Amino acid sequence: MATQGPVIVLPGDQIDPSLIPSRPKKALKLGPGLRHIPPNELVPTVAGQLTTDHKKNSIWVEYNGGRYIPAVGDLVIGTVQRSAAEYFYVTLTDYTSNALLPQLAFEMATKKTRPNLNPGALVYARVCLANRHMDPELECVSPATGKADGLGPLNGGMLYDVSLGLARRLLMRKSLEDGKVAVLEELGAAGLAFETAVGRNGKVWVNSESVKTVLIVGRAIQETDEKNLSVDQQKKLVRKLIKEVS
Amino acid sequence: MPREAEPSLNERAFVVQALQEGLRIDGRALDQFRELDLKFGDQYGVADLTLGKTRIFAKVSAEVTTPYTDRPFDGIFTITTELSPMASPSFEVNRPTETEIMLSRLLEKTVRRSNALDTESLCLVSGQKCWSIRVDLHVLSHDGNLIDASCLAVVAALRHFRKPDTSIEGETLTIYTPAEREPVPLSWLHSPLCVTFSFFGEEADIVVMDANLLEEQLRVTSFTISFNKHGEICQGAKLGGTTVEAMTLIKCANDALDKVKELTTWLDLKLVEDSKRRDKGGLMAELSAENER
Amino acid sequence: MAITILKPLPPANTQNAATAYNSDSDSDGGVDLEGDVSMMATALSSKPSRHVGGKGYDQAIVTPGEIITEDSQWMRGHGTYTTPDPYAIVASVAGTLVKTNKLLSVRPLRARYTPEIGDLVIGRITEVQARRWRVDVGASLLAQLPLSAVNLPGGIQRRRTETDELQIRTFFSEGDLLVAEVQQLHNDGGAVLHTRSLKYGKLRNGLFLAVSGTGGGGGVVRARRQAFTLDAGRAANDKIDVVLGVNGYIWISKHVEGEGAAAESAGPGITRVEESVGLNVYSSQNDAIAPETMREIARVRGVVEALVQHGTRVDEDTVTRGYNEAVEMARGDGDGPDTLYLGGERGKRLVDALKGR
Amino acid sequence: MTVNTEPQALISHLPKADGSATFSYAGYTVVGAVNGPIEVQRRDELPEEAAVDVIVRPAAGVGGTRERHLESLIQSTLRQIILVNNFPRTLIQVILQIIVAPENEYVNAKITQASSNLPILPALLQTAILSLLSSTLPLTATLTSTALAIVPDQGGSNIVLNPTAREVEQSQSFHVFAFTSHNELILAESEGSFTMKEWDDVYARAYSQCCPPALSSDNDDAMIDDQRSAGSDLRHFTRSTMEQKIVSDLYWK
Amino acid sequence: MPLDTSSAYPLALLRVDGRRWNDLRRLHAAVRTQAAADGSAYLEMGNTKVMCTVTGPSEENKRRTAASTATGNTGGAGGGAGAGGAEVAVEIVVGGFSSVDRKRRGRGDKRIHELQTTLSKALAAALHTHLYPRSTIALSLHVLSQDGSLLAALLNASTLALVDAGIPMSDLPVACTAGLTSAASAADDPLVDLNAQEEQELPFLTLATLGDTDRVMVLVLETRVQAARLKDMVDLAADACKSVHKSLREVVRRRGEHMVEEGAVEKGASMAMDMDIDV
Repeated sequence: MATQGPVIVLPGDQIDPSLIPSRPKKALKLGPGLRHIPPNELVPTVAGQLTTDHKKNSIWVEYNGGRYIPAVGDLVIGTVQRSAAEYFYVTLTDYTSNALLPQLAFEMATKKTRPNLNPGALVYARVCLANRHMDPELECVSPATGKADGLGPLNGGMLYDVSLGLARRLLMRKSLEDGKVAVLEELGAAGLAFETAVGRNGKVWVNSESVKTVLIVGRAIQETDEKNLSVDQQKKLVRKLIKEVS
Repeated sequence: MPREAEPSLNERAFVVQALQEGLRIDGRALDQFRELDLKFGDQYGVADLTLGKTRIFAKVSAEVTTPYTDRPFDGIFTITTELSPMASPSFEVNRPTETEIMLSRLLEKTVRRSNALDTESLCLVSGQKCWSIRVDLHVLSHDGNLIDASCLAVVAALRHFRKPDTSIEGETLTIYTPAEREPVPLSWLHSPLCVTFSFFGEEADIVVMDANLLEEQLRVTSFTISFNKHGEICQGAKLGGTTVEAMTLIKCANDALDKVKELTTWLDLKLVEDSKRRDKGGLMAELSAENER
Repeated sequence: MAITILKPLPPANTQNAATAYNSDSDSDGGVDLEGDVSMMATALSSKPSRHVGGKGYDQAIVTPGEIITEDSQWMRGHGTYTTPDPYAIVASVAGTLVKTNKLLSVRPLRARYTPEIGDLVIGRITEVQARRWRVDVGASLLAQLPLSAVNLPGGIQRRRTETDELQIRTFFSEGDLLVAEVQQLHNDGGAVLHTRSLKYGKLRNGLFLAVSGTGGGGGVVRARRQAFTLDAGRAANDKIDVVLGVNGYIWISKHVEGEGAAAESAGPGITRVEESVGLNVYSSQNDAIAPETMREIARVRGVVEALVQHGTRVDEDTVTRGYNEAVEMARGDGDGPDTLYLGGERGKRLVDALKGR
Repeated sequence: MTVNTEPQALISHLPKADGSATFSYAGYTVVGAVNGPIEVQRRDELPEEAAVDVIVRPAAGVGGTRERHLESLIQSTLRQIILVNNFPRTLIQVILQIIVAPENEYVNAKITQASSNLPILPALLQTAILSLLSSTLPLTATLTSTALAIVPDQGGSNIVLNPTAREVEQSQSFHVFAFTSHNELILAESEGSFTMKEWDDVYARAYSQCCPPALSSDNDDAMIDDQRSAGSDLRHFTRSTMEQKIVSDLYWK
Repeated sequence: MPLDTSSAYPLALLRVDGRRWNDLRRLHAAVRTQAAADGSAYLEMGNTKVMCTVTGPSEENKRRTAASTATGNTGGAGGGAGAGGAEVAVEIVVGGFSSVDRKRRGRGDKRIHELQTTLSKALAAALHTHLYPRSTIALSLHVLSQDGSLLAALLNASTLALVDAGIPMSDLPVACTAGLTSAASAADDPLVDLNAQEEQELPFLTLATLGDTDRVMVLVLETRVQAARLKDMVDLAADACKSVHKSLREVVRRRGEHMVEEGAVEKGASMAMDMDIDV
């Protein structure tokens, strides 16, 4: 069996042992979509492409779609539902139970100077506790440095829904090379001034001085997502949108 | 069931701000409908309508039953709209929400009360036998404007429907199976369609057609008006919400009429296309039947 | 076309016949527009008719939607709102106009109770939570009574312990009545109560009565003193405590020396409070009440109801005088001093007598 | 007399649901949607696992006992393959909307049919599994289901795979089987009168239909032309459908 | 169906009950009819008779009744859990004895549900609900007798009861019906305030406005009518609403004056004149 083509797995499939990276000394890292059945069986739980990174000695199943399930370290955009004595209750996806955001988990927050977030406010936060038996917990400050690092309330702008796959690609360190998303760079290069925040939970927040800019950016992102556009097509789309408006 | 999710403050503010500049989030003009598509099933009376991300499935069925005692000369005509969690997890089976009741009332008024279907023609033997025509409406995907889309789907399905042919000889009523005789269309009098206007702004002076779910959640009030292409209003409903200038409503009515004419033409075309497609199928079937012989 | 068929008028005041309402005046506030209103009669001048006094009415009452002034030097107060263009202050409730310096407000004819800091209120516990009670005081939101805002047995300075939290129901439980003071208001108008004084706390040995809130139409008004003791005429030591909650809830009870709200007049110092917070403060058990006392409690209740029904304010003065008048009336009538009934004509006579003075 | 139409499916076509699929085969068309894990009502909450809620809705008429029966069968089957332990105190909602059911051309349809519950079960299960795959909820395995009837035939009897509505009516007994992708039997429902021997035969036939020998990727085409079974290989169909979807989703890879 | 109205009307220009085209029926109303409620009213429009009581605004315990509710969202603020303002819950009970056919209407009746939703949404927009976050204003309406213009009568009664309860509102919501003597020809006279018989036979609409402006709160048209006639009907109904507004305001004013006379309310400061002096 040749390894050049993508390996597509379905739940319950057997994984060819030759595909599992085996660097001695380093522990094998399991990513999403895989289940380890002791002693040494690996079984996929979702349908997707089996992907390995031999350098990091890791293996996971790449897929798109479904509902966001919180994982520690993810950056997410949530909506405040209500606030109680010590927590804000925040929704990450519709119809799921709320995540907890401690009122003191903000930069410079003390008992006296805690932020006042109204119901309906948006926050950019990091998941710091995710556990199947407990509601997820969020933070808007790095516990190590005490700095916000861009996390916190998001004011103004517009929130767009995208697929989980695109959110992941937008958050990649090299989103152009690895994720093949060029829209944001292209829009920026076309002279539009805007800021964005991407939540791993399938949300993209776009803000700009100009309403039109927000709309263009939003539509470019959503169209890239819905129509599975390649880098070239994305560039074309951006040119088209900019032409349409100007 | 989980509560319906509400848009964030940022979205609320931005959508309204954009509308004030005459812009919609999805780039449409204020009076522009989303992309419409209509597919008929292989069976008669099945319509699958998509309006942007809203998708409605309507199925018409008929059976012979006894008429209501107080209306011996009329057949029975019902439209059932039960929203399942497929449309949104906040809908619960057997517990009608306000959305569902309002949708069912508007369809009732638009299609049934306006006598679009001649119920007297459904009578077979007065007081004893009549047709019961039933439309089941299923919302497969809910992204706003259920009312206009549902009305279009219901009318399309009813116009597409064929009921089994019947004949009466003396006292005996014969109902032919589809294999015996080609079914016949319903006695359809006119095609009423709904157009819903959504209003924004504190003075409700921004008027938008075919609102999507987000816009529906943020509008200050709405006005649904039903027309047939002959220019008759079949129903009009602005049920509360922020007040609107009377003149604006009159203007909406005029715009709605134009839109209904446009939609009716579109629907007629779709029905013609489908009957052509079927005719081809019919011819093919005949040929193959001949081959077998 | 001169033919106009008028419909017969219905008997007047049908809905009040049973309650012996004053039937000679137009007391139900109704208006009969005799015959038909012709459309032509109403010239369609929409703006001017919105102005107060624009039609030459008695200018005492404003109704919602009426423009009070278009002069921008005035500031809007309660019961009004402003329109930006053209600037106007418009009434949002029906009532009478109040001017305080440059502030215009409308005093509603009637409204639900709106808490203010310092109000003495009577409330009913509706819910017990971890460290607080939720209390119905007749306002738009339930009031809160934190565990930390009540006196606990064993002295005022005692620390609240976890045991107290667990035993929260032994102090107040659902359905208990209490008298308290509004200590603090939240942004949304919700009140926080406290009972940290001997004059506040659980109520017993008496009778609860609710009259519609402040404003008009009768009811309790904010006064110098909301709680007082009546001398129930016949027996010298027979006294009755009356607590008029500003929220329209009233408590009438047997007087117990050194206890209850009426002890306000006795004015115990802080130190005495500490000593006297005994266990029986949170008792829900009534003391023995003599039938005579019960009868006088019922009489006071009749007086208050008559006052309310005939649209008279309820305060210490009216209740005291009304009570004395009622005793006189009972004595004067042939029915004997035990007659308590103050409904119907008797109630009207009572109130007329009070007003006549 | 088997319906030999090829199965067809659309995956993730309902934009608002977490997972969705439309599946057509043997005259049935079913639309499925999956939402989850979402908030569960207190009374349905399970402390150690996700509650699985299955809703089956008929194309015409309101659901009744027939639908409730199907729901309970599907629910207990799906619970076995969804990793419910991963999401305690949540709800996984599976909604199956019947769009087309085959009609008997020789009888005038009634809105509420009194006929058997079972014939539609394979189509519902197949739609449910595709919708679950689309929703990316973790599963232990996929499943394949098939329906068979024993139809009397000139004194003897015949096993018919995916019988038509008419054949179901004429049959002595009717059977539905479902197997996981690990070739384990997960559901067996039968109605009518049959002998143990007959059941064994039907089971063997269903097993060979649902659990074809594992194929290597080199001879995909040969597999389809295989004459061994009359019906389509649904396990292979599920795989190829998902492969297409994944390749299109991961076009950027 | 015997077309009494349309056959008789052209001859005498009088309607079945003897009214001219622009005559409203006798409007009788009373406020504060039930002492126990926070606000109450009784209203008759001809033989349509309804009663309304208001409870609240008060914080309701979780238990929700069959009533329809609407949350006022003013100025786009709000969101979240009921932060927008008070909820307006409306419950309508139609007495089985209220109409000739004595038909029993169950709680599941969609028409009643539609009326409830319409009222609650209309009133939520007129009331200053933002002053009462997290509370509920509950209206209970009882229909004692039906003779046409039911929705209009229900809304007018609600208005009076809400004024009596002292709940702030932008203006008085008022409603009336208007119809056409015949749907077919364009030359027919329009009519106002239809009774049940006229409603059965003629196309008509119910219109509610906020105060005596031309701003429409509710428009309900349930019969087929030529598009060109909509404007006439709306115009006429809006004029009729102005008359109703005048009457309702008079009811409130009389009630208030009566209370001032009895001394229950302190006299208010006088207005226009002495304000000028202040300036």
